[in-house]
Amino acid sequence: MQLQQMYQEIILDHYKNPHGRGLRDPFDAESFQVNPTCGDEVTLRVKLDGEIVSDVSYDGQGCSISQASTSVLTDLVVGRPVGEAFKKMDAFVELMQSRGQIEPDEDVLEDGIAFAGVSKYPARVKCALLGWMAFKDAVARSQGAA
Amino acid sequence: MQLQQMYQEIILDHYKNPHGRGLRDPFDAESFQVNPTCGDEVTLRVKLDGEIVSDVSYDGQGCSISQASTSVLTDLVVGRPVGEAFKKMDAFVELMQSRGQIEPDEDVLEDGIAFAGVSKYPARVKCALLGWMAFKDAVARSQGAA
Amino acid sequence: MTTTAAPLDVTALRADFPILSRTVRDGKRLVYLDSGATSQRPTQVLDAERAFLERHNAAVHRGAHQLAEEATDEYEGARQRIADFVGADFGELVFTKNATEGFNLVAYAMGNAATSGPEAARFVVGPGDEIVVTEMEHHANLVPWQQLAARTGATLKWFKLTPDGRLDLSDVDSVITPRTKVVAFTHQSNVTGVINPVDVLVAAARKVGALTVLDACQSVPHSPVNFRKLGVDFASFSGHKMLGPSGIGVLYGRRELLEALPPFITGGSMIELVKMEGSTFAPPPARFEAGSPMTSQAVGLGAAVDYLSVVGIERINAHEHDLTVAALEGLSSVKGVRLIGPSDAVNRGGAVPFEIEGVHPHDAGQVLDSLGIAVRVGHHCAWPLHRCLNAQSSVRATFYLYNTLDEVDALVDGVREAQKFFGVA
Amino acid sequence: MTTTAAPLDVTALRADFPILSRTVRDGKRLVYLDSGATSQRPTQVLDAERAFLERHNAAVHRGAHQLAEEATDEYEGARQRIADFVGADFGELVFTKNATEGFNLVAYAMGNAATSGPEAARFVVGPGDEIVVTEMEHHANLVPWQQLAARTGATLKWFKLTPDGRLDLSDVDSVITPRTKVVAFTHQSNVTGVINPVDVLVAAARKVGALTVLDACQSVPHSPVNFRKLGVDFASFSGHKMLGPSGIGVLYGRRELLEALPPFITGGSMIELVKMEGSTFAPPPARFEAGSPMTSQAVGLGAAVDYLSVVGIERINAHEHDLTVAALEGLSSVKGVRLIGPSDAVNRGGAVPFEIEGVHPHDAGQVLDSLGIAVRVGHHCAWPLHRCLNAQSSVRATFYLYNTLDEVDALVDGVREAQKFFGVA
Ligand SMILES: Cc1ncc(COP(=O)(O)O)c(C=O)c1O
Ligand SMILES: Cc1ncc(COP(=O)(O)O)c(C=O)c1O
Repeated sequence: MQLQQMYQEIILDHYKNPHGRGLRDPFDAESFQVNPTCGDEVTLRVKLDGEIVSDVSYDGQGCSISQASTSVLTDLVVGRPVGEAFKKMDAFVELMQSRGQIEPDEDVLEDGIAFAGVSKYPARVKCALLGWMAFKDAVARSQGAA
Repeated sequence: MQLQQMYQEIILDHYKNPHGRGLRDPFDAESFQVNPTCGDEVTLRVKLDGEIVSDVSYDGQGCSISQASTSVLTDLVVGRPVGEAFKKMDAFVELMQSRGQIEPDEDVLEDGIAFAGVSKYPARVKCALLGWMAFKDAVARSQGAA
Repeated sequence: MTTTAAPLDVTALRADFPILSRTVRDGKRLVYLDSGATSQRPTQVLDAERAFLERHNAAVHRGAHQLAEEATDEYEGARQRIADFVGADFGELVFTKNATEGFNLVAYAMGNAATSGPEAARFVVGPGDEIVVTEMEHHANLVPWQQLAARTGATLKWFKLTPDGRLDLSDVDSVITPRTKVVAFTHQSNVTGVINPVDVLVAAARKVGALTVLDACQSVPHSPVNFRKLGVDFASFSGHKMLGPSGIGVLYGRRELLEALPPFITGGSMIELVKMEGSTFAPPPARFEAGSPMTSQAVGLGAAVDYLSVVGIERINAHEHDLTVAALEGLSSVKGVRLIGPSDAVNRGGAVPFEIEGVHPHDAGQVLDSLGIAVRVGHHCAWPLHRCLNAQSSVRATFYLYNTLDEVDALVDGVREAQKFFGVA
Repeated sequence: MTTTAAPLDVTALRADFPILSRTVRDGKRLVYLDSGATSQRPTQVLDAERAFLERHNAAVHRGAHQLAEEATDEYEGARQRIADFVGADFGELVFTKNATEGFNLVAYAMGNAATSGPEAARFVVGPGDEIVVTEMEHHANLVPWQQLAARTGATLKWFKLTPDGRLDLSDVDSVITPRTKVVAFTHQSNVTGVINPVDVLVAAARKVGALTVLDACQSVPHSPVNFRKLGVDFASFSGHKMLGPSGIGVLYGRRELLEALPPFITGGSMIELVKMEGSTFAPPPARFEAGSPMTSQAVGLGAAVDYLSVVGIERINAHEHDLTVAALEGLSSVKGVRLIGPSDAVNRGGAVPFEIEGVHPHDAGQVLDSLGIAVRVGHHCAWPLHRCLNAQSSVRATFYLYNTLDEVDALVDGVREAQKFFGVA
């Protein structure tokens, strides 16, 4: 069954045991993003410590893909400088838009490489990017506010 | 050539020597009608004498079909009671919408029977009816005004 | 229209739909349960459109040459057959690009009434006036009214839903009042299949002199509909949901209303006289069909209506009812499945939405897709309805004449498969 | 796009167009000189649309199943190819039902700006503001602006024509002033073929901060057009005039403008969030594509653009130029024929309108039709232009890649025939 290709164990693990879930204080900015086709939504908060992403907390309703990718996101960006976090985001976005044509770099994306299979399903790419869009927006807001 | 079927001699005669053409006073009501596809237009005046259509005068720009049918119209209605004129109109409209399937009654339509061939060309039906629509409208106006 | 009670010969019908014999996802046979979103097209419709394009294509209403005559005849002939199919007169049908345009046409034309002549006065809306919709509406029959209200200062009001997803009509007179100018509502919900009591709403609207606008997108393709008998003022539906082409919809308007309604989209073919200083407009339906129309699409929709008539719309309706009953039964037998909307098939068309505990609709849809089963997941352009029924989104199966009981079984099996895959059963 | 100078192999091309081999009026071969109204479709376009419908048809952007994915890919892939064809980015093209809808979209969206957010402020028009058009416009790019002016209290102004039918640009600055909000004008006249100096008008509009709206209906099908290079803000054209399906048009808008422009038609697929109390909208192009789109038609238009690219749009343009020169020469050699518009082929596309002294255009068209020659008669949705050029109406021949010099000869012979029939020669 092709399904396993998409729903890698790693994804299902993050889905069942999401990292960093729940909205926390303090935070610098919050972003609410919604996927207009399916109604999935995420509210995501960012706390910056100078250039460092010191916390990402989130809540929302969504499918396994959107929930797992947001969980992976927290692993990838928390504790890292914003610039590095954005590089990871770019790599993840590129992977998701690759239609399975890119070999992801585990050094950069860690558990994120599990989403390579998802990129073959264009309708799910938006799911995988939902949390990342919120992250991008929240960072922009916190920097705009700063 | 099919063309002769449509452009009967009678039609071409009326086109070249239209009856009753030119706008005349006195009149009870006037109607301006236009064919929006080709821009053809007619201004038509009606003078009623009680129930009798005592004069129809008109001017306009149009193709042979619209000009000839308005000329035939004056022959058919002037001097007749409105009711009879409208019966002739109904017969003419029915003929024009018949797609060549009706055998016209010469007693009723006189020269109007020459338009039987035109009814096979749906795009020209509006041309043939332009003057008649003006007549109908002008009579309605003159009666509304009375 | 055939009224014989003989059941459909679905196997024979399916042969008319080329796409149904294709496979998906590594050789799975296609189980297409997404006709509520868009239907598939029979060869008869494809052939009719192609024959038109290979033989008669030309600009309609504009040329004096033979092709133009033939094209006009085909285009207007289709209008006549479609009018017959829905109980309307020839001049009461306007071709639009989809049903959505139809609702917008009425809403914008009403907005234009304020700057039009006195015959349009009955359509004017403004502060103090009320526009009534329902929480069950597809966004297509909701957002245009929100926007009209926002543009004109009118107030939007709505009927709420009962917990099982029917219209709460317990207090009609407090919703539809003498201030109401329009009541816009759906004939049949695209999510739950719920069929609304058109008579009740039309009567209430008439009592206060309000216009009615019916969303007939999900009723016309699946059941015998006669707009004249229903007594609605306007109605809109789409070709692509009834075996016809995409890119064509139909707006019905009572003759007297269309005659007084100001234009919406303006341009060629809808005018009477054009001067630089201003223009006057043609009578309906031309007034509402600016620009080159959906010619071959009208011809295709005419062929679709012919096809539905030959098969028999009552028989199609009965067949879909059987499938709906089977789906409701099958799905409610699966532990962890929550049906959204009514749990029975009374006053309900062939749409069955549901949730699976512990499996997000998008994930459920993915598992079904991997089995070749095409359903829709999400809010199906009816977000407020989902909120009312406490669902963030849903999985929706919809049926049409070409679906079979086998396919319903495949759906139910697929749901169990999804539960297994996500470890919730 | 092929840029080779080799002439077209018209005989080979014609074989791609099934309708061209039919006969009309008792066995006359069809001479189709009405492509300015609508073009014919090659088998390649018909096949592409049919293949889509038989294999991939589904609701786009809405489903998570394989067909929906494939349909979305085909639909958006077509958008990309069409964007490449006209020098635009993917997100700058909106699919409409025809070019007419495109002009209305911009005009209505500007009208909606008054009740939209601050980012839409640049689009607001009202009393004191001016909207500029030309006397050469097709009604599609004239009436919507008249209506916008009437709705908002803005003033409509226009460029006049010179006696030979070109834009009178002798006093641009008195027409386009700091009060001007929009300048809407055609790239190429559908009546006279006159090509307007886009650069002059764009420069004048930019100087005063006015938006430009280009009618590209007659340029995109017949010549290489690059909207980015032209520097216009918006442009609209139709599929059916460029070998594509009816029922689809394209609106181009500069990204930055589309992003700020309020929606026009509202409903499903163009929203971000919908609550009963109000809604928010998706980014472009989705914001402007409410409802189920013209899916198979977009695919067909994509195939049309492929076809034009393979043949080579410059070669098509050169071929049409030759036909135009021949027609102008042939017709002016006939005594009693008056050419309308320029008598030469400089800055002019393949449209040749004329009058025959003593033979009304409708009658002339009828004679030509009886010979199998399809032309258009009337005002061709450009009534003001005809008034300016002292013609009540005209006979118009228009050319496309599949027309031949033989057909031009047939036209000229037909004109003589008409004179003979009506006894004026
Ligand atoms: C110059 C021009 N503008 C606008 C239009 C309108 O295009 P459509 O009727 O496809 O909307 C046409 C064709 O009819 C045209 O030739
Ligand atoms: C009930 C209902 N109303 C309106 C629509 C909108 O129809 P369309 O998208 O064809 O305009 C649909 C389908 O999407 C529908 O199911």
